[in-house]
Amino acid sequence: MPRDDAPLTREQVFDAYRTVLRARALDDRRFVLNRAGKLAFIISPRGHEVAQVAAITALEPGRDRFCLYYRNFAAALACGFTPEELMLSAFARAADPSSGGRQTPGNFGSRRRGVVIGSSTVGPQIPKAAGIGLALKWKGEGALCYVSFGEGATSQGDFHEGLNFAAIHHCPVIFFCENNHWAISVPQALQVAGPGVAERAAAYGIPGVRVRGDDFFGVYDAVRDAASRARAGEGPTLIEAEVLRLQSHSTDDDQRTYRDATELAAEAARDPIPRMRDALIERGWLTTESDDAMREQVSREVERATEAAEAAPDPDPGSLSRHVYADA
Amino acid sequence: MPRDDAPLTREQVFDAYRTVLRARALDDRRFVLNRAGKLAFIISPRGHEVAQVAAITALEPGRDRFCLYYRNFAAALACGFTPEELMLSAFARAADPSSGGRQTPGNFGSRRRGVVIGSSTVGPQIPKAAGIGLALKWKGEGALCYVSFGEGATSQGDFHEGLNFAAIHHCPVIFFCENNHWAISVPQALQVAGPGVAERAAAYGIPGVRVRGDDFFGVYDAVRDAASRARAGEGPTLIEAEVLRLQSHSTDDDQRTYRDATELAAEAARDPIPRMRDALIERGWLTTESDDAMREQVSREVERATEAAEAAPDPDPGSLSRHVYADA
Amino acid sequence: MPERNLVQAVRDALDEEMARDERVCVLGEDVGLKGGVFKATEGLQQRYGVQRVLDTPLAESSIAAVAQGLSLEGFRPVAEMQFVDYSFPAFNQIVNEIAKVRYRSNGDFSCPLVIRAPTGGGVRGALYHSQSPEAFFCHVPGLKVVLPSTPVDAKGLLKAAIRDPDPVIFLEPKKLYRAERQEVAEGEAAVLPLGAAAVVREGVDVTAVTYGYMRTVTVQAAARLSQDGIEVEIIDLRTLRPWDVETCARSIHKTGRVAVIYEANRTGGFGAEVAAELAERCFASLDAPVSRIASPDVPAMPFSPSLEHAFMLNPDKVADGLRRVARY
Amino acid sequence: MPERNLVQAVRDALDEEMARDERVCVLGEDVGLKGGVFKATEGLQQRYGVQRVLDTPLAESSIAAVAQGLSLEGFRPVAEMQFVDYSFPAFNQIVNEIAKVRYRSNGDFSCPLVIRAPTGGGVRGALYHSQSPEAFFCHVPGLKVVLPSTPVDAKGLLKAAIRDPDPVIFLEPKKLYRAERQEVAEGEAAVLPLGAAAVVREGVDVTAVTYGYMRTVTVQAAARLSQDGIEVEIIDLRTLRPWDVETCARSIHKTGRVAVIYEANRTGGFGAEVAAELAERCFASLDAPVSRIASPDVPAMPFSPSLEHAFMLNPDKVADGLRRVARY
Ligand SMILES: Cc1ncc(C[n+]2csc(CCOP(=O)(O)OP(=O)(O)O)c2C)c(N)n1
Ligand SMILES: Cc1ncc(C[n+]2csc(CCOP(=O)(O)OP(=O)(O)O)c2C)c(N)n1
Ligand SMILES: [Mg+2]
Ligand SMILES: [Mg+2]
Repeated sequence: MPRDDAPLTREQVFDAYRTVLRARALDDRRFVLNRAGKLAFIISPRGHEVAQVAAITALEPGRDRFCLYYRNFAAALACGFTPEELMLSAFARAADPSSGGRQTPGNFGSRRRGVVIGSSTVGPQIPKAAGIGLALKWKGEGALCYVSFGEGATSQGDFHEGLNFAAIHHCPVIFFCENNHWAISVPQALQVAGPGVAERAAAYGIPGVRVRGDDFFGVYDAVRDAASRARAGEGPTLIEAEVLRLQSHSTDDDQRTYRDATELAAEAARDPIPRMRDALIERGWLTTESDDAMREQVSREVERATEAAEAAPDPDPGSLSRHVYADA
Repeated sequence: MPRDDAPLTREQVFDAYRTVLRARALDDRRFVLNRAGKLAFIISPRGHEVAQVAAITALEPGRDRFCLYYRNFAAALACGFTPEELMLSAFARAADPSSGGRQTPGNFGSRRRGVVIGSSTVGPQIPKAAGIGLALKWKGEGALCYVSFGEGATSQGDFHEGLNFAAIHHCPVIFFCENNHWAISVPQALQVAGPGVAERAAAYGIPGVRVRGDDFFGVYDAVRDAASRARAGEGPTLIEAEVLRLQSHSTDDDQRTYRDATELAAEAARDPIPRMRDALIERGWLTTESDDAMREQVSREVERATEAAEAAPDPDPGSLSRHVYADA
Repeated sequence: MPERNLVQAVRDALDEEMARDERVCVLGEDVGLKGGVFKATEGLQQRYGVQRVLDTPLAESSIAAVAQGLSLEGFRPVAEMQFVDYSFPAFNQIVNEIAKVRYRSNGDFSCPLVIRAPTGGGVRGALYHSQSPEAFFCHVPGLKVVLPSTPVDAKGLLKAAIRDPDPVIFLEPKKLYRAERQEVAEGEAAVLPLGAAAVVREGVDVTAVTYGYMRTVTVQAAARLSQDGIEVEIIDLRTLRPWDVETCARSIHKTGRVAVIYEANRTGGFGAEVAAELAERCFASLDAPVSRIASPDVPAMPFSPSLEHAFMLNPDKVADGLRRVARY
Repeated sequence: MPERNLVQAVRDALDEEMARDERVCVLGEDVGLKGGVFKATEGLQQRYGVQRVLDTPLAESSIAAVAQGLSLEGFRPVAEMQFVDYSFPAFNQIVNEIAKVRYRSNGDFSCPLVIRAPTGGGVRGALYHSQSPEAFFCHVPGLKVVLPSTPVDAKGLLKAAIRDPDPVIFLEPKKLYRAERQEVAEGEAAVLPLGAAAVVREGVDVTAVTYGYMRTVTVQAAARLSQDGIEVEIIDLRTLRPWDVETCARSIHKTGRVAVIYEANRTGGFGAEVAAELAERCFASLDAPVSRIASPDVPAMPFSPSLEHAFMLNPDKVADGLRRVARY
């Protein structure tokens, strides 16, 4: 785990890169399974993976809290969810650690990992994270709460209420906006008045930072700085990572019906994963051979995860009414 | 009615000053009636009067729309409510033009005057005003929507949603925050993160202006500028008028239990009405004699209004179920 | 007459009303070029332009508020909540503001508008795309609530809702969007009155009062019971507020037995109102207790097919319940 | 034992629980130095400090969200909504988030917290300080709902609610805050179990099931009926979710007649659930239809005394209703 002042090690970057590849390979696999009628519904992180993994790499799973949103498939892996666990959730199996098959995949939760169970509702996690941050501040152990969301979520009143509260009470919270410029079919121009999300931080007197979401080191640095401030009692930070939504919103959506074809083609050519690979090769940390080997390994992992999850049992219908309230 | 480019005339200022005096005299009278057990509940505009009347003076009652809040007693007078009408509402009489005695006084409404009926709920009028503004933009007649609220209301998600919407669609709306630095007992430091309300405008890419609420001409100019922009299709403006709450929040509150006594005394000495009077005397528009005469006249008016309202009939209990839905 | 499924009928109703009355406009998330996540508004933006078919920010409170503002200015907005589960951020605007405008202004203002939302489960939408919260809205004086179950009813009642002088919550069972196709009338001939139930099947042994997707399930259950010699009279309420007590009472007078069948959580569901009212009104005619057949008191239906199935009412469960009433 | 009115009993419960368990904290608008608009938290900030008694911004959604965040981190927050009418901005946080945390995480997370709010009318609070919206919360699986009517019950049940492992909505009838005084036990002896009704008066002719302020009204009505030889058995539900069907059924078994008396709007009120359930369960014992005595379907009670009186149930109206049931 990185300490505030420790530099990013080559191992960490390697791990992160592997996580990014895992996310992509799992996602590819899920699409195949979806087309085969085996998976009902997918929300793809495609285009967001590098930003998500870079952010989590700058934090401390096990120590910090994570309020993730439905597109945080790669972030969930970085928080410690295994490929098999995510596949269990895709198949809605009983052993899905997030919800035992109760929620659509993408609602990640694991108490022991500090990943706070979310819902499919856009926005409510933002002020909730402020409350978690307040609790962490009271506990005084230097932990922080990371909360992520799309730029569409910034339109909700809850975004404002959460930032205002966290800023007033200097809560150790990192507000991480993955701005892919689209909320389903609504473009940023119809969603976010003004210059952008990062600029909204000033309204609350907190730092606002915009980073390129395909720049692993840039995102890492921004989050690490925010984390240092949070742990030092200096309060929250709002980070806007500019990313691309390389897939439609979900498997229920087809973005070609509302987005420009040339724009889509141009974005497809800007996939962040090759960019990360090239950056690592440039640093001499990766070769095309080691890259291929890693991909090979990841692909076997995904195979095993899929098989195990597919074979796992469904939830017992008799469990339907459990956990509405505490067991008596 | 002032046109965008017309300078403020002496008559207008006189009218405005008379309205300010009326508001104060009516308020004094209401407190007497409250102590006598004749009025149940009052929210005083004391300290806000000059700002309120200056703002409305810069607009066009009859043409524009006004979404007022419960402290806008002086603004309501400026919009054309008569002293008798406001007293009818204080006594909850059937002839109360706002609600026929159904709402607590302070929920002003009059279709023909463009004063949009509000509720006692803090905040919801803000995005509603954005919707009204959108409609006015569609109608294209140059009318605008003015919406006012306290700084406490800026904490609501609805504040953010309203500003974001109005800014995206360049709605002709003036967001007018009467910042008295207290929301009942909660001070601004626990309410508004960051430098202040006006600074929040930048988050939406719209102009934000801070004015002294005891400066009649300053408030007037700020609102007139905002109105010009709104009517020219340049979108909304956020104005923060710094005012004092010279009374407790309402007759159900006693601010001495939570505010510093020296601060209260210092504020009492900064009543905006003498300041406005002095400014007018300085311009040679008023003499102490004409001031006294005006006060005399206002006081007789208030007397008549009170008598008429007190003598007016209560709502017919048989009308209880009317206007839940349209008459069949 | 053209054959239409339910979602096409909704679209036709919108299209016809927009063509008929230029005050009618549509707003919501993704209602524009995408045509809504269920395609209920497909093609409308192309036909009526970006003003009358407006993609809003992702902020339900402001969607309701803006609709209200437009309505107060004489437009006839039809706002879409993408799923009724996501109408809760707008709950304050709906319950405190929209529903009470007419009443609190003593009839001076009114607020005719429609809020449409897909409701109910059975499409693997899991906890946050499956709820049936109609009871919340049915408890609110000032609102009307419609919940159709056929293309003909959806079109006829939506047209009536748009023309109604009061705010209407219009809930569309998403499970039925692409179910049955019917010949649906056009223009004025299509309009149906709010507040009238339909006798869907005649029978002498037991009355089943239901609405929405449960109508379909109950029809299937009745077919099975018919083989056992039990003839069920099925009443589809169609409008829940106001609801058609008379038609139900008339049927019970004949059958002496009644079950209320609804998809929502049993406790506090709208079926409780129906059951309570019918038990009181029809006391002297009843040969068996008024029975409720409803979903279990579990937050909403889970994603896993095994749990979804365990949650949902189906023809078997409904037939069992009806048989018990018939044999009491 | 000290004599206490209801609001003092609430304060004592908070005080004792905060002293007993340092995880217990209080948050809301004006709960600090002011001690709440009804003085329910008076003195607590002085005793426990600004952290454990936190004045929040004026934003109910974030109050609920922050409470949830604190709870997820192991604190035991008691959040105040200044009036239950103002809980609607928090409706999404309460219904979609708080109520479903345990279920959606398959039991991995839980969210014990209390949301307190003054409810009901009769204090000239008008439309926005008088509503009785308990039915909304009673329809939500995952929530518990408590609505006490005496100092003893308020204290005992609030202590239990704070210790409960699940989220509890705790509604306090403001009309009773300063009504009756009772001797109230201290410490552990004061705790009362959730979910148990109280037989408030024994009688043989008709059962009256009620709660909140209507208990007081029903007791007065029963005294009048007793003079006519009609003996009413009064049951105060105290907890509405889960509610004590058994105690009610036992009474009806004896009396054969029952009326449900509630202050909320009749249609869709919680009394509908009670009436429907009792009509079904007790069918064979009933000599008269289960009758509901409730407030009219008018948005809420108006400010004017004449209209407030017309709206509210009183001993006369309740006695009339009970007499009708007794004489059926
Ligand atoms: C309160 C609420 N309203 C609407 C939805 C439906 N919905 C799900 S995702 C989404 C778009 C979100 O866009 P954004 O926040 O930009 O995130 P992205 O999906 O682009 O990563 C919408 C409208 C929802 N889940 N919750
Ligand atoms: C949604 C909502 N929550 C709480 C209240 C109770 N309340 C009424 S006024 C008020 C304070 C408002 O302060 P501010 O907005 O600063 O306006 P001011 O009264 O200072 O002019 C509060 C908390 C309310 N009316 N509505
Ligand atoms: Mg997006
Ligand atoms: Mg204020």
